[in-house]
Amino acid sequence: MSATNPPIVDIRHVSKSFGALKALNNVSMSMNLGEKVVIIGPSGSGKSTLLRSINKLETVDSGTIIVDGYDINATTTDINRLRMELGMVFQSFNLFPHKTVLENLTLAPIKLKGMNKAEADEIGLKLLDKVGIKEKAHVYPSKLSGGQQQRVAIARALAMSPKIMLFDEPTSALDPEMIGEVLDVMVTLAKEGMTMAVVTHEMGFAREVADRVVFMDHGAIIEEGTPEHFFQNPDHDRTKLFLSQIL
Amino acid sequence: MSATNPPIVDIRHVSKSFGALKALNNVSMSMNLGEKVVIIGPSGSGKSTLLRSINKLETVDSGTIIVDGYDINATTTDINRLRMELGMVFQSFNLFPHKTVLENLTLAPIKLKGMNKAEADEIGLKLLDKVGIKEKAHVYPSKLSGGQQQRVAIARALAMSPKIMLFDEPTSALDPEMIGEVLDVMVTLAKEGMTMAVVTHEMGFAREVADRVVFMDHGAIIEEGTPEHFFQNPDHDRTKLFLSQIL
Amino acid sequence: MSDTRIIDVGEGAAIPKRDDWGLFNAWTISIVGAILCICYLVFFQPTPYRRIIFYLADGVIITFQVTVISIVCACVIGLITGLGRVSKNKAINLLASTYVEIIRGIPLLVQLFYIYYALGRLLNVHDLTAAVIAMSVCYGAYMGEVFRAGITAIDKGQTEAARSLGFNTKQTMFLVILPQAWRTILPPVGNEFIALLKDTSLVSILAVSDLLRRGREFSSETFLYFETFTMVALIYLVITLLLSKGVGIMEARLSHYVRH
Amino acid sequence: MSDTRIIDVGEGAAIPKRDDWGLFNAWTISIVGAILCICYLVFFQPTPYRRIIFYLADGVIITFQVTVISIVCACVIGLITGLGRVSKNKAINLLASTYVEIIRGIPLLVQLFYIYYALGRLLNVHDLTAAVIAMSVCYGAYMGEVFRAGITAIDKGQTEAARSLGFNTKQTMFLVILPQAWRTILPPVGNEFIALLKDTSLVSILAVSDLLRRGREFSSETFLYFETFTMVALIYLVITLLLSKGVGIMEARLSHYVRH
Amino acid sequence: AILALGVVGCGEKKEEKKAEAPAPAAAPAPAGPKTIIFASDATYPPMQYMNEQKEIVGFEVDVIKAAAEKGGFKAEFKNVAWDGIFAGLASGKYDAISSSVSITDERKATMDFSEPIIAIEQMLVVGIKDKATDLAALKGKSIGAQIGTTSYFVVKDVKGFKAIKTYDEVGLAMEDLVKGSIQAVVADSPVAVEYTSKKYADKIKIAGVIKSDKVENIGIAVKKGNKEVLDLVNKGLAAIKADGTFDKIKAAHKMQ
Ligand SMILES: Nc1ncnc2c1ncn2[C@@H]1O[C@H](COP(=O)(O)OP(=O)(O)OP(=O)(O)O)[C@@H](O)[C@H]1O
Ligand SMILES: Nc1ncnc2c1ncn2[C@@H]1O[C@H](COP(=O)(O)OP(=O)(O)OP(=O)(O)O)[C@@H](O)[C@H]1O
Ligand SMILES: [Mg+2]
Ligand SMILES: [Mg+2]
Repeated sequence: MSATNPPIVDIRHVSKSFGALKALNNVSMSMNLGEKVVIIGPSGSGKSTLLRSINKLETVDSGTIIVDGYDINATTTDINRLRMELGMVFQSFNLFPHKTVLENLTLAPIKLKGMNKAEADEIGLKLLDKVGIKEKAHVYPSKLSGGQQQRVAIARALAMSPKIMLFDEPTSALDPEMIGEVLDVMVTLAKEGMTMAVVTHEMGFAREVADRVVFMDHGAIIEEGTPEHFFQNPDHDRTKLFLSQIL
Repeated sequence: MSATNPPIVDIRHVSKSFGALKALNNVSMSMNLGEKVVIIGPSGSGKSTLLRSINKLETVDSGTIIVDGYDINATTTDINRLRMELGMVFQSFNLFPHKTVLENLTLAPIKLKGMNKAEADEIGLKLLDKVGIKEKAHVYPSKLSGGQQQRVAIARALAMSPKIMLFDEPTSALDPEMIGEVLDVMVTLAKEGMTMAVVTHEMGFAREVADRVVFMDHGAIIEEGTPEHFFQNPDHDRTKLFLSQIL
Repeated sequence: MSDTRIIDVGEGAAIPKRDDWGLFNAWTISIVGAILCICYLVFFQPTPYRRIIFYLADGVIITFQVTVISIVCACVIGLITGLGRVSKNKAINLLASTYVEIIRGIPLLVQLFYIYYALGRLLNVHDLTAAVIAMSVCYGAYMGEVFRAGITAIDKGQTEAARSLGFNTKQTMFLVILPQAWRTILPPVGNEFIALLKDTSLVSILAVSDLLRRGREFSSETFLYFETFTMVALIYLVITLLLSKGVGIMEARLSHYVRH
Repeated sequence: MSDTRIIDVGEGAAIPKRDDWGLFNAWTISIVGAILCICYLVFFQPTPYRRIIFYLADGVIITFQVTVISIVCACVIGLITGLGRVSKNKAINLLASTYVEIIRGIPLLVQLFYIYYALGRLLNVHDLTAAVIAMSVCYGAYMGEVFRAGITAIDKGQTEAARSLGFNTKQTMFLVILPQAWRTILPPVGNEFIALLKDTSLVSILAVSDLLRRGREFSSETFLYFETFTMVALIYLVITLLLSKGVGIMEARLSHYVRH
Repeated sequence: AILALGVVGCGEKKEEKKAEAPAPAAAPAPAGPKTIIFASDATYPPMQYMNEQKEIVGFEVDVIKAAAEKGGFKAEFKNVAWDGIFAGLASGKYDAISSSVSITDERKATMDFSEPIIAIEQMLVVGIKDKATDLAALKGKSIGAQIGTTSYFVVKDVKGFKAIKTYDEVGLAMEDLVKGSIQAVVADSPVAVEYTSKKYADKIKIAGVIKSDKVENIGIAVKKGNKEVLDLVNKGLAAIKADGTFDKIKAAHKMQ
């Protein structure tokens, strides 16, 4: 951790229960600007909940989450303002089906940043070009393959120029032949220096991109470290077991 | 074919279409009393349709089907009478869920043969004993496993003392561990001399029990013969291909 | 995490499911509120409310009578119609379908007038009878669809199994299908009962002395429109809320063991 | 081969799907029959039927007026109620739910009387206005449930995606959810329209000169009850059959591209 | 009755504001004569009913129209269901009721009445073959009357009927009598005469008059305290009675 700058995301002693179930159990973690963190762990271990807590899609029960200097749970914090800094990509794409691909990208900048349509379109097209589907700008999402939809979803998040991108298993709803195209986009993004928190089961991606890998189980962070440490020599038995199953 | 007795089931030049699809295409086949015929073939080849035509669950478009001396399509034939001679067992069991196991067995004898309840119960219990689930006589079908349900279904058909039993893939909705118990019952039945027409993918059963194996494809009978002929030395390429896939 | 539900496109004025938090609480508030209101008015403002409630009392009985008799007749008609609607005999099927289509196309009030005043001359039916006939004929059509839905909800395999055993169509229906269908049919019948109870207010037009008619008589004589209709509305509200709770409970019970 | 369908347990008087053979043919028979009937009567028995149809003509217009205005108001109320019903604010949610629960519990005719006679004194509304208010308030509750169903039918992921981009609740609703929901909402709204049109016959009680009132006037003047009510019923039948066909077509169209 | 008073009083506070509300379109108020809107339950032949041109016509309508000419006001008629006609007056939906309203003490408590227009009686109408001549002979039978009318008040406290049925319109009661659903109808004399002499002459007849020690007059009802309208109406009525117009109208409608 670089000592000078404060972390851009700082999660401290966060807990969250669904009924009797402790989805997050006293979790602390922080991310610095430009850092890429990959979160792994078995199903139900709380990865999604942790990620969703960062942009307050889940409200935590206790602990604090500070993003870009703001406590997201403070009443003085405008969460909608803050969410613009946090791009989120979902497993199920969640494109707006009633809007064309380009409109999906420009809706938020126009309505939230007051950008004019021409400018938004230009930025939108540039982003579509970047994710490699500029030619689909004017079709509706339902006409796209899963991989294309997910790339649009990434572009949509990027259109708000967020400081951090959160990915929740972006490739696990995709057919195997499409996973590559989405991972490529993510790798490019990482290379450009974007701060990223990624929940994924793609260990290749973790190896290539991650600055740090976080392993969760039963709502707690069991172990974290560099990919090298992680894949070659993890400390904990549970981590070893998990990796042996997944690799 | 034994020359003296007329066949108990005689299917002559039967065709049946569903819309544009020819499910049966000029099929002829006959069965003698006591004979056990196993019908095999790929999915959609018309096996079920053929079997269901025999007790008129499907009405054929052309050709005649004579069962026990009666043309099932003749207006003079009381099909309900005739169906009592034809026990049918379905892939999906189709037990009556609002009746107990024993009531499932006794309903038809009481209502259709005017049997009194005591007698019907006695016969019912005997049959349940035979299929090995006498102790479940008074529970409802939903409490039984698939294999138990199918055995009840066989007993229910037997309760009408049919001359012929028709089985449409009786084991293919069952978990592997239950297939054996149903096949055992069917083998016993065969050994007792019941006339049986069985659609199945269980080649072991076909080998052990069948007097004759019929192979269907695209609504037509491609080849028929003894199990030995069939499994060791089939004439047709299509038959060989099918067997190579299934065995 | 997706929560997509199919939205049923019915005939209208249908809908709410009572399983959600909002409606449950709203139900409690409404029923408690309505009952408290009635008690307060009757006990603390006996003039005129006690007079009103005494005047209305026999109207409630008539309302119930018409409802109960009509629903029974409607069930019979509905069963026949439902059987007709699933019949393979095209003539019968068409007859039943046309009945349903025509009845659904004409407002109940018009049917009431028609049966009472237009056909009444030929048939010479009396008021309560006409009311019951009209309600039964109308609800018979809706009930027919309930029965049809209940019957077609039973797996086709059941019919095939029964037919294979040698049962004829009628035996199959009455021994195998209907005994299973009633569990699915009962809750919607309960809802039709409530809808019918509310619609019996229309028979007040035929000078049948039901709850609403009694209210109109009282108010047109005393000019206490506000007080009387408040009481009438409250009484209807309490009755239908209680009934709909009953249906809700029944529905929950039956859904537990739709198949034993 | 199984054909199991879930049977929807709605409020009653709902149900039929128009996709089955029987109803389609029944529709054709009914509409052709009704139109032929009207034509035959008007052209070959001009006395009294031509007189009747001329007398009824402006009633049809009033009926349509009340229906159209009421449905528009009901949609507005319904949208607000629907939003209230999905609101996380418990007070608002409870308010909307209680409104729905109470309105559903009171017969429309009683509501009409109440608004006209009882509240009429405070509000001093005119008859047509009272009719429209009563219809709107009543149907607003049902419409609220249609809107609620339409809104909750939209995948939760849509809301999450919108919120993640920084949209607030209101923007999410109006920019993302409602623009998608209208396709699911439109057909049931069409059905409510038909139901409302039929229910406008109740306003005849308030001496609003709708189709039924005109029929009652004519028949009480001429004693041609049978002829007049036959004509009234036929006109209602033709209108609702045509409308329900329209809704059916709309439903089929929209279901083709519920998602573009 | 005390509460009913309250009802009217309650409505009264809004009177000033609402006075011009009823006919905002036809408001040539400054110069021309005042327009008075009369509510009328036009289901009451021959007093007031709807003709095939959808106009409200009848004896009382003619009387009011003539009185308007003489009294210096404009009369407009509005068809209102009888059931709520008094409620509408109280809430100011119209200025007056011209609907064969009998002047009774109870009604006087909640509204004001013009001078009597004509006296009527309550008549008992029965099937053509029925031998009954008074209410007593109808014990155990069903009897009908229009809801909220004096005809209904006459029978409502008499014990011994199988049922007393209240109808929205007197015509529906007659219809039920003809059909046989009920055995007798009580109605105002002009209406009873109309139905038994014209429309259903061969099916129903007048059995007799229901004796009363009080004379029953019909008049125009206005909201309590609405002197302006009342004076105009009274002035007109007095004028047509004085110059013989009233008698001509009576004769034209064959009124006794
Ligand atoms: N909205 C909710 N209501 C109730 N329980 C929930 C909810 N969301 C998550 N949970 C539960 O919380 C626990 C953690 O869920 P979470 O989705 O964070 O797991 P995960 O690590 O993302 O698993 P997966 O790999 O399956 O996505 C799980 O047991 C889950 O069932
Ligand atoms: N009721 C029906 N309506 C339309 N098509 C049907 C119907 N029943 C069967 N078919 C079609 O007829 C063809 C033959 O069907 P059938 O069920 O006899 O095949 P099968 O050999 O039993 O196949 P499987 O092994 O899948 O049971 C299939 O293509 C099937 O889709
Ligand atoms: Mg997850
Ligand atoms: Mg098959």
